[in-house]
Amino acid sequence: MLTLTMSRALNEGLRCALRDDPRVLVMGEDVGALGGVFRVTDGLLSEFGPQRVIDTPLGESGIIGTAVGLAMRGYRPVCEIQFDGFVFPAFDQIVSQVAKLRARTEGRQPMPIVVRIPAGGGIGAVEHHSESPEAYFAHTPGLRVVYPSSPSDAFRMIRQSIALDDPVIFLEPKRCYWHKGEVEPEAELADMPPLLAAQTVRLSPQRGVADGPPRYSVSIVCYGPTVEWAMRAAEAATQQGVTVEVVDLRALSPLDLGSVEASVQRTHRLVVVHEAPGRVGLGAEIAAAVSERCFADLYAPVQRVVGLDIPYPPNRLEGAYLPTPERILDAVAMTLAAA
Amino acid sequence: MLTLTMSRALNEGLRCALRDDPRVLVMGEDVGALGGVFRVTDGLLSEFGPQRVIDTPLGESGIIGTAVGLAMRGYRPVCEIQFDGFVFPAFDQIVSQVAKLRARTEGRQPMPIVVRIPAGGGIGAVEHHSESPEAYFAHTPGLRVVYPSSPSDAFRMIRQSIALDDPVIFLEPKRCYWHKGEVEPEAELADMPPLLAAQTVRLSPQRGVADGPPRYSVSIVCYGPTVEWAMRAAEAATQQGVTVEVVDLRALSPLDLGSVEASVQRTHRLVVVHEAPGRVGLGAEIAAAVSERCFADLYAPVQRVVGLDIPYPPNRLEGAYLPTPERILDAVAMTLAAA
Amino acid sequence: MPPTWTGEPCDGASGPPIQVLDPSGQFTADPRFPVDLDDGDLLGLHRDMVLVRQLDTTATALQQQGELGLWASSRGQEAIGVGLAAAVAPSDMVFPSYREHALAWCRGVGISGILGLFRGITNGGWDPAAVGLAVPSIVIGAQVLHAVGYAMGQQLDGGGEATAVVFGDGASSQGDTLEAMVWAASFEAPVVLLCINNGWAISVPAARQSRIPLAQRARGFGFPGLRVDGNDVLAMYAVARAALDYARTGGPVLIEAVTYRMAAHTTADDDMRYRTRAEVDQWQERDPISRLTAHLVDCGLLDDGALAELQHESQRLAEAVRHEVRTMPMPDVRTLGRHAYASDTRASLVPAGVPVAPPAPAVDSAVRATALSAAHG
Amino acid sequence: MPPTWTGEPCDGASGPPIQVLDPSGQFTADPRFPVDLDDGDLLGLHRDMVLVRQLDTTATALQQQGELGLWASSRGQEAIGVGLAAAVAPSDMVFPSYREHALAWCRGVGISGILGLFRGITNGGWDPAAVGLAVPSIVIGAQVLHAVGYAMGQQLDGGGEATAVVFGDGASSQGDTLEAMVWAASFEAPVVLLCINNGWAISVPAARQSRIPLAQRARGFGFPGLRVDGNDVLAMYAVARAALDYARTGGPVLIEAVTYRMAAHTTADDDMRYRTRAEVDQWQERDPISRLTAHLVDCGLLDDGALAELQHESQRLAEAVRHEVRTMPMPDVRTLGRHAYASDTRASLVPAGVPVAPPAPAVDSAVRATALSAAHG
Ligand SMILES: Cc1ncc(C[n+]2csc(CCOP(=O)(O)OP(=O)(O)O)c2C)c(N)n1
Ligand SMILES: Cc1ncc(C[n+]2csc(CCOP(=O)(O)OP(=O)(O)O)c2C)c(N)n1
Ligand SMILES: [Mg+2]
Ligand SMILES: [Mg+2]
Repeated sequence: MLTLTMSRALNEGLRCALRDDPRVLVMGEDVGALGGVFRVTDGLLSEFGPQRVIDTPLGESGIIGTAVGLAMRGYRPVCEIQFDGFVFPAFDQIVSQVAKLRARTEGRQPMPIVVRIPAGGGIGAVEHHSESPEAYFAHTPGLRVVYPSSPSDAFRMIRQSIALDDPVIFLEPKRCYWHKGEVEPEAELADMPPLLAAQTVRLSPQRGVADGPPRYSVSIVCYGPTVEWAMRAAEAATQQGVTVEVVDLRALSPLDLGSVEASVQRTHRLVVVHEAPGRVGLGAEIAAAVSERCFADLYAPVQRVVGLDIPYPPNRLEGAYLPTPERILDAVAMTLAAA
Repeated sequence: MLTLTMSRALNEGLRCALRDDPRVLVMGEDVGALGGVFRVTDGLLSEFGPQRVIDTPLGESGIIGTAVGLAMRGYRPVCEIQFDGFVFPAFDQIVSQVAKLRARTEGRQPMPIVVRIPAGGGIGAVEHHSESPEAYFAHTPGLRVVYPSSPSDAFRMIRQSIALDDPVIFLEPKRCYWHKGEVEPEAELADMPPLLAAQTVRLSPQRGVADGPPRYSVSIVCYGPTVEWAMRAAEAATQQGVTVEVVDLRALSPLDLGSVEASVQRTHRLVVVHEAPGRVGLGAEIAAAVSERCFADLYAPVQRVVGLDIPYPPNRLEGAYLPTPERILDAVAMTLAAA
Repeated sequence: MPPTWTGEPCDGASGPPIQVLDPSGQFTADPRFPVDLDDGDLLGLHRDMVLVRQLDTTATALQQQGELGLWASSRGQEAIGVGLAAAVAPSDMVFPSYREHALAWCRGVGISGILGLFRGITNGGWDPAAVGLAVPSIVIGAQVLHAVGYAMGQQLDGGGEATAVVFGDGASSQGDTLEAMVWAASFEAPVVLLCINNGWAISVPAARQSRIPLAQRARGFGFPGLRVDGNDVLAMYAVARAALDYARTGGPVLIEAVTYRMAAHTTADDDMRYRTRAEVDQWQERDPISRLTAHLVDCGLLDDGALAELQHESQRLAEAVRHEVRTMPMPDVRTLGRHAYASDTRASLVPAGVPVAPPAPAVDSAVRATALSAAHG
Repeated sequence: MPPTWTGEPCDGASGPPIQVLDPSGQFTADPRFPVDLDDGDLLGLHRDMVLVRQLDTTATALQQQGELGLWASSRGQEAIGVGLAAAVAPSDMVFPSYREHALAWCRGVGISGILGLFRGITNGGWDPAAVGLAVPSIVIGAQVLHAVGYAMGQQLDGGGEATAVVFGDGASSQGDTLEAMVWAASFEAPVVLLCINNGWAISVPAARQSRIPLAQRARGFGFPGLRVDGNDVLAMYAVARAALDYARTGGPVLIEAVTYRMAAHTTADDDMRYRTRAEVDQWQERDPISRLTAHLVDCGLLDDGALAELQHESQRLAEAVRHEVRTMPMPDVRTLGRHAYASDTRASLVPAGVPVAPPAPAVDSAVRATALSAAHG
């Protein structure tokens, strides 16, 4: 067990992958000598050389498009997109090529490409550096989308994603890069929990504070950077006698709806949280699916605590845009007040 | 009143716009001498000349990116993307520039750009010619997304979209291009119904067949190419004594949720239909919003009849992929059977 | 054999496109681009062009009969694919465009591979690795980046192999094609970028994409460009061969093959809306097949008997094409959901118990839908 | 005055970049690129460079004090923006990159316009039409297409005006930049494409983007390229002026301005991870300001008194910058939802009764959120 930051955990995960499989490549803008703007690829160039860790010209379509060709040649490229807002020049290659090539060739052509994207807001950045583009990818069949929230998940999930023969959009919660957590660097791929499985944490009120579903319980579904905030809101809620189950989705597409359903069947109330604009976002999918599958179980309408339906604002206003713990708590209160 | 095909109605709409406002331009691949692959721009080159109707080089980012500059210069470009699957090379310009420039400049820089996209499947086309990309755009704040379903709406909505100072993603249901309908070519912009307003049509069973909400009524929300199929399913349902309200959304973003709510409050059941993959699609948004706002009114879970969560299949299988009238009817039956 | 052409551009800045056979079939050797083919090879090129033309004619007719949903004719452009295919090594990789049926034919893809896409039963009818030919990309320009990436992989694997990629004059404007040139130059990728300038991108003339010969585009990226007569199969072969040999160690080469799209863009197009019959007719005189026929007859390699035999073979092919198209199996609706994702084989990352949303419901709904159609339809 | 430069490329294929002042301040006229400036103009260029340098230094310090979230320094590159700004006509349009503070300064944007973005209170601090300068695009390459479109509009409006657009060596690889070259050539748009080659795209050396001088990229698209010493403000002015005059009727021109990014990429970057202090120091000797200072002192246009006065003005600017930054108003959270869409003024397409989703809830939630923060936070 090591205590590592998330950035460092990802770095270790990439190092393991490069070491274990000579077909793994790391490529992108500034991934070499600089080690990436978040240092996730730090030291990899000097350890594995410029044939394995490739500083590319500046062009995201070029990065993903050449990765497709490299994958056809049998390589397993791990591409870095420098910031969330810069994945869009590569959108065509991702949705029309990466996502479709397996289906197009009737399963003959695997596409083992990982697209790493530091994502999300809350770091006081300039425009295009705080986007949450997950819904675009989750809406695209053929892609897997994952979003770890902790160093241990980050280490495990990057390794699993690289090992997978499917393309994976690997979102990294950039404001959590320097969060620390325990990582098991010796873990074997085969022993890891499923990439797809969500994680449910149940927080019950302290002794002396009433704890009793169904009257005072709620599920909060979240992922990536909002998990921390959901936990904070959950802890505050338990102070007031509410039992909260926090479901960290981890995988956004395909989605582990089973865990969400199971939780809602226990709590009967659901709050969904993400930073991306709400309209046609992941929260819509989860609310729709849960409202369908748990129709009779729900005591209150599913609440969405999400980014506003406006372009990401200048950073001095991002606190008003983002689903803060306060807004989550507010939504918890609304589900409890309903019906 | 003229009876026109949808292609021709759009053509007339563009002609009016070019005639009425010298700042309106039509640009795209093959919009000139060819008149567009669907003939929507037929005759415009010879009538307005190559300065107003511009055949561009082959590159979608170039089309939209130069349109942005033209809009900054005070022009009102109407861009044609040849087919749905070819909008993705322009995705960056659309989501990071077109959608954001007004907000970026705090309202100073209007972006009166219309992006016309023939969309949807069911015409037996090759890959990338049958996509339904509306969810990507509806998830993007700053864009308006509209999708007419009839020649009269097409004529009206293209004129309104061009007149608007906001960017509009204007989807055209390509398999309905040759459908005929009545169009009022002399209509004044000021007299037209709101661009945003959905249209609700109520179909009741024939005399002699029982008609009685709430037991046998349902709303079907649909748009663009699926409206025809929803109407067909609705007619079949009325034969069996079911009252159906078909809500043609017309505008997908912003969305006229008021009309949907009002209908669901009357019928208590909802089926949402679209061709795009279901996961994180428009159907998810509508199901989520209605499940939230009409929580107590709903007698059954919202059903989604949508495209499958796989890449669009080879066309001989598209009948199994698409939300056919049969699948819609099936979903109507399910909502009636529920609870 | 050491490379004979050492990289000096020949990109149309001065002089006409590189030619070995003039339109009347007259032979003129260019020492930089030797035609190192024996008589059998020459007859092979001729035969391939004739058969691909026949395939094209038959497919066009089948489309008119409703057996194919669409057909993109390569009529008049056969020399390019046939010449390139003869120049690439079996272990080289080729990335085609949707129009290069000649390439697919020569790489051994077979009739149903070529026509399945146009019949609507597949979106890509073969295994790229097995035939050394990618499935065509319909999104213009996308494949040029794939090819450069593949070539980068060849280089990482130790070199010696090369990649060729085909795209059109229209495609030359697409960002992906241009980024591919940046990448190819930056990594000195062993790739030949073959731009087929057939005069038109649907209705848009090539002059809208570039005011100078497209081969000169390479100059801006620092690698050589070659401009070749695309209706001269021997020049195509010789230039492609020299370019591939150069690319194996010297990095990218751009070839512009000058030709003409004799048919409409596809069977869905009406080319008389934007060009004249006279323009089309003019190019008839530069037909790549009659040019080689004339040469081979001149040399005594082809006589009336051989031509008649070829005619018969061609008819048999037409028959085979008609038969194969009509008897192509409908794809199984139950496979619909199967190919969106890999079932994970490397480690059981997705346990059986977890509901993996897409594949399962996909199949189910599809089957349900067909069942429904059968019941209601 | 008729254009003096008539379009022959001068793109680094032979000879060094175009220069008027050598690093020691020595003047050599190039008849194709005359410096038609009077003494006052020269002093103005000098003053602008000094003030922009001061603004840059002050902003860097303010970032270190936490008053700005980030700063992208233009240190060492001042000659480019100042030279270009002097060359464009007031009615011309300019599209900057995020680093061209000199351009913004010279176009009259003002301190808070320039610094508001870096303080996080705006994503674009001015009205493009009012100042003849677009707000910078942070997405690399996007603005090059905008500029070409704008230039197409100038052309449609009857001609005479021109557009200039600035982008980096890194940006030269981006598909949008390259498509912009296709469009510019195809429409003969009156646009000057100014590529600032400062040696680096963050940590990636310019050689990764192109193995040949970037000015030569224009050759592939059929328009002229010019390579100029970007640390020589007189050369920058003269070349930009000639290029703009040419562009007004002759179509696009590419200029590569050769310079060096003296600071790290931004205040968030650590440039010693990928380059050496020695390399940076070497460029110190080519500083654009000391070069012009030397020349003006030589000519007797500047003396110690004038320099001291400029020094004072510079200090007053620093003071003003510090003050303006610290007193910039926080944006009003209630305006959050207001600018996503136009309220429709041309016709009442959206009636009051219809719930227009985005603006309204946006404002509400925002206000609610701030209220919540106040209550709970
Ligand atoms: C990205 C994209 N945009 C538009 C299209 C529609 N389209 C198909 S072929 C074509 C013209 C291609 O011209 P060219 O590259 O010269 O190839 P040719 O058809 O002449 O072989 C167009 C515009 C497409 N397939 N992909
Ligand atoms: C599309 C896109 N990709 C990546 C980035 C991140 N990024 C910001 S600046 C930069 C380097 C730009 O280099 P260059 O064009 O040479 O300009 P310079 O910074 O040297 O002025 C990168 C990669 C971006 N802003 N946009
Ligand atoms: Mg062509
Ligand atoms: Mg640079």
